[in-house]
Amino acid sequence: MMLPDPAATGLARVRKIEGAALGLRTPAFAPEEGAGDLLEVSLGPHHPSTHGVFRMDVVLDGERIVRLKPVFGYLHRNHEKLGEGTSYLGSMPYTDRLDYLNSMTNNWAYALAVEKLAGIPVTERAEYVRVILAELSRLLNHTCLAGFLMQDCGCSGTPLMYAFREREKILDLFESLSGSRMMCNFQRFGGCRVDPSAEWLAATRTLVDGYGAFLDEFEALLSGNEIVMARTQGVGRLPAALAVNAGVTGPMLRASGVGHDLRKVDGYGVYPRFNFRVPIGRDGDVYDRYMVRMLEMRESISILDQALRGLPGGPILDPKAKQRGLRPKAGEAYGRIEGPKGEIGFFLVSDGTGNPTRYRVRAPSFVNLTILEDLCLGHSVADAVIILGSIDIVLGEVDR
Amino acid sequence: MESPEALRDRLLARFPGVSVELVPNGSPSGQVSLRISPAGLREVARFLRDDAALALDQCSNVTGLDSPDREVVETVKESQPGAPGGPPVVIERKQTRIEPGHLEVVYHLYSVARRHGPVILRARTGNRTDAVTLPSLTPVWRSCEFQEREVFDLYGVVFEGHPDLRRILMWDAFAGHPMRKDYVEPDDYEWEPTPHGEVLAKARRHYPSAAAPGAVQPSP
Amino acid sequence: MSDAPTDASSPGPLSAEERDELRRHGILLTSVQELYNWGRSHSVWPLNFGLACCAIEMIAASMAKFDIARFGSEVFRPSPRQADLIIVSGTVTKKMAPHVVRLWNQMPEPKYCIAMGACAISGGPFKQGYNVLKGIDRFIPVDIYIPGCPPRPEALLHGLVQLQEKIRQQPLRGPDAPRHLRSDLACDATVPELGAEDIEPPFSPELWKPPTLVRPDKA
Amino acid sequence: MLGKGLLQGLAVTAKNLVGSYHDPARYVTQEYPEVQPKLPEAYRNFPFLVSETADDPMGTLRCVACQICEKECPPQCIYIEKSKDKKPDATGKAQIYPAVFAIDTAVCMSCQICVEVCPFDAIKMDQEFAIAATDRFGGLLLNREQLAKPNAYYHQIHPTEAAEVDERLAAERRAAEEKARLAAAAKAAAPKPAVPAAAAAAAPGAARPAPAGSTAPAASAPVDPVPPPAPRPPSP
Repeated sequence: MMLPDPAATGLARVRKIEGAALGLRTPAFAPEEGAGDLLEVSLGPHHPSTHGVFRMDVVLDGERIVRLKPVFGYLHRNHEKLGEGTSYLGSMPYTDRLDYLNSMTNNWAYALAVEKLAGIPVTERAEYVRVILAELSRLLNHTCLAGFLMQDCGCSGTPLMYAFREREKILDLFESLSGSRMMCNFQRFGGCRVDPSAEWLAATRTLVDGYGAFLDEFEALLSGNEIVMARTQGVGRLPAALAVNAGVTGPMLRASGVGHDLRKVDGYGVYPRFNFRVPIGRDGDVYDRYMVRMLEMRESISILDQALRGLPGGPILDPKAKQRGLRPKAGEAYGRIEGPKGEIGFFLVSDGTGNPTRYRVRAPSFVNLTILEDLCLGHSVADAVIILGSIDIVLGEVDR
Repeated sequence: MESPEALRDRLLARFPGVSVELVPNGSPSGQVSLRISPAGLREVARFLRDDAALALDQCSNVTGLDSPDREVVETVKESQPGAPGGPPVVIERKQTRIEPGHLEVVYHLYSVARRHGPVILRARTGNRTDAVTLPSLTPVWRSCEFQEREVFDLYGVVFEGHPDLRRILMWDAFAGHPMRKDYVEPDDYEWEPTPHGEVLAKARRHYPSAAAPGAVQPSP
Repeated sequence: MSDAPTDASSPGPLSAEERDELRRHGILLTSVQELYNWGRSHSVWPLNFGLACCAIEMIAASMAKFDIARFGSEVFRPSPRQADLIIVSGTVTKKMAPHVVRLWNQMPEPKYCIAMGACAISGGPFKQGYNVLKGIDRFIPVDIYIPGCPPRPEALLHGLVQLQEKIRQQPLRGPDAPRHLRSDLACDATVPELGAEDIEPPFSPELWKPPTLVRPDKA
Repeated sequence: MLGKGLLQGLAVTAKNLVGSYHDPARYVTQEYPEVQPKLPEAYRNFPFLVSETADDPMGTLRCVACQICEKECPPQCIYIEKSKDKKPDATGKAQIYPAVFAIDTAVCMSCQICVEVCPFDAIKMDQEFAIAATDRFGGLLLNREQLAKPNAYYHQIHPTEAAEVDERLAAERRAAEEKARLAAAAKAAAPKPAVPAAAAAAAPGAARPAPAGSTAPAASAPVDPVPPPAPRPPSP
């Protein structure tokens, strides 16, 4: 299989302290046939480490997993059916509730799809504001993910507590701009709903300037921690070829060494104007997935810095761009962006009326779960928990 | 990447027995798709994945579409013999015809290696009742596994060759296919304080008389 | 638990003002009921159970900024057997409903339920969906409803304070006594089954009556 | 060296532990019920109806029951019934008013679309969040008496936005008055009392013989005018 050359510009490998070099034993289980009696265990839908209402039907041989079937649908709240009965504008607040940690990027993906469908141009300032909010959202998501992943590893409390402390700072920014902490409903077709004020931009600048220091501290706590390394290195290896074939996207794919980032590949919005690197992993294990996200946050800080400096003036939303009563010509469009969890896309089919006839959400964490069984086979239940944690799922978009 | 027309011609030359049809798109997005006859879908898919120039190694999105039976009103002109010796009389007659519905599956293909896309494949079922089988593309792209299960669950398309075709979002005992346009929800209506639109129509069906028996007023 | 006066001749319970007056003079008065409820109300242990978006705000409420530990409720128990409170934080789908009810049945009395967010109260924005339960109160008796989509962590804390107040007001005897101290009330809820079209029954008949209301300010 | 990472991590936690005693950045707890949160001006929770005065909220609602918000509300949590009669609004002009206006806060998702689509600045977002109730319908279904809050309250919670709205409404009022004055002058000058069709279309509020000093909210045409909703069929 052909992959872009990692040495090509814009790719950064994760730096990795090998746990084995420090004398740590990394788990390397292999499935053995018929070693003992099989035990069937249902993990979830109420389980503290399934990140919501997710269920795994696991067949165990002793501690080893010999079969794992994910069971979905416990949060299937008919998002797509509702979207077919709602106007184009009315679906925007519903997209907030897909991946409820990252309403800003969901909004953007949906707005992008509608803009493609109806041919709506986006104002320059709005493109920059979208980048700023998407990167803030990425910081928020990856910080929380690191916290949750460590919770799954057994570092109970502390990393999550620090992660949520920083999350609150970003949420304060979202709230003072959009009016809501989590459900921002911020993007509009052709721009954004509110123009950020100078004070807001100054507050964002302060946060961005201070975030690197927080990451340093967070990494000092976790990245070199021997327990974390022993727990995560060599666990849940995902080969690059399988990752691509299984439609895995986002940090999951990049941790397997594939430098595929839609910000570079599609170059949507104004991302081609920014100078940033795409971190990739080497082994595709849980540690690499964690590390790729840490490095991505560093790149996000750099993008935020550039976007805040380059933010142009002008209108945030074209007043002629129609929001209410939008009736795109009959046709279809698939729009996708690089969300914090991977490729989030919306496939919209219009028949010329005010509601889409088909409103499909391509949810990254749903497709990323395809390889869950492959990653978990041969590992123990405790490893399955951190493998699931490293996939970074949000049930709101898995089940929709 | 080659144009959709060139790709269609190449596919037609390569797979003589397979019908490949270009589906236009009226939207400014210009995402034109290719409709493949179900029998050749998997061969075409495998070719698209393995072809060196295309290398469509990632199937990003799999979607179902439902087109229910439509009533089409057509005006038919018929010439009938008029009065003896005279010219034939042309009579216009309105004729309603039921256009049979179908289910359709849409695949969005991208190339990670070559960084291009999308190439959009479509395949139609024969109807919406008994001829709903399509070949599964899970053997070609693993990413189809859960998404095809979802299409099976919500639309009722049966994917032949799928390794594990079960319901995915609804529970196993569930009977209907809820994303179909003609799906009727279970009649679980109850009083809702802010009814309008469809909810109001449901309310009328349930409470035909204005004051339901035993109507009480909540304390404001 | 002989706190309530049994015959009419005995003096009634002291009013709050009288209590305060005595407290100012250094006299602390309490009753078994009061002490018992005071203790219970400050150690409401929630079930570590999140459903959807609201669960994130519930986690946020337990983190440093909002710090639910100040109310004695930071001990999120992973097992229902050790929990006093279920915070239904998010959309309850029909597929999930049997599990939620089963969790509720597994909790020991005295137990309480907070419906957090629009979805848990009424199905919220998703109420028209074919797989969404229109409110958890169809199967579980809800003590506090917290509207919002999602409610701020402060709103959750406000709801928790209201629940604590409710616990403090609970008499231990008489017709208003809580469920677990009465023999005439069932503690277990009906667990629905997943049927071919809908959950069966669609609501718990002994707990919930479908409203047949007219508009409040109409008619 | 094995153990270096652990020691580093312990140093971080120690720094945070000690820091929480003197560094406000590391001690972030807000003592909620005692200390109320500082809500940003943009914060939104549930909608409320703006009335001009606090003394007579029902008589001075800005809402004219046009039902656009009811139609656009994504979760359909608004219910409006138009009045059969007209009542003078704050400026004395006869207007249809909402005989029933209810919002089910148990369904509302705080998306603010009702505010965006309202052409009359009649519905705005409230910031009250401590509204937990023990009764589903009694506590969470709000009728128009509970929803009405005076303009002064709006100024209090969203000062910048409210000032802009007031300014815009005043400007529209002035423009409408000007148009009415011109129309009246043209009418007086013309021999036949015929209102030009163009003027009538441009200022429907002014085209009607309105009393002096009347506002014409109908003249504040929305950016995207929609046909008025069809008369509502009798509800069950």
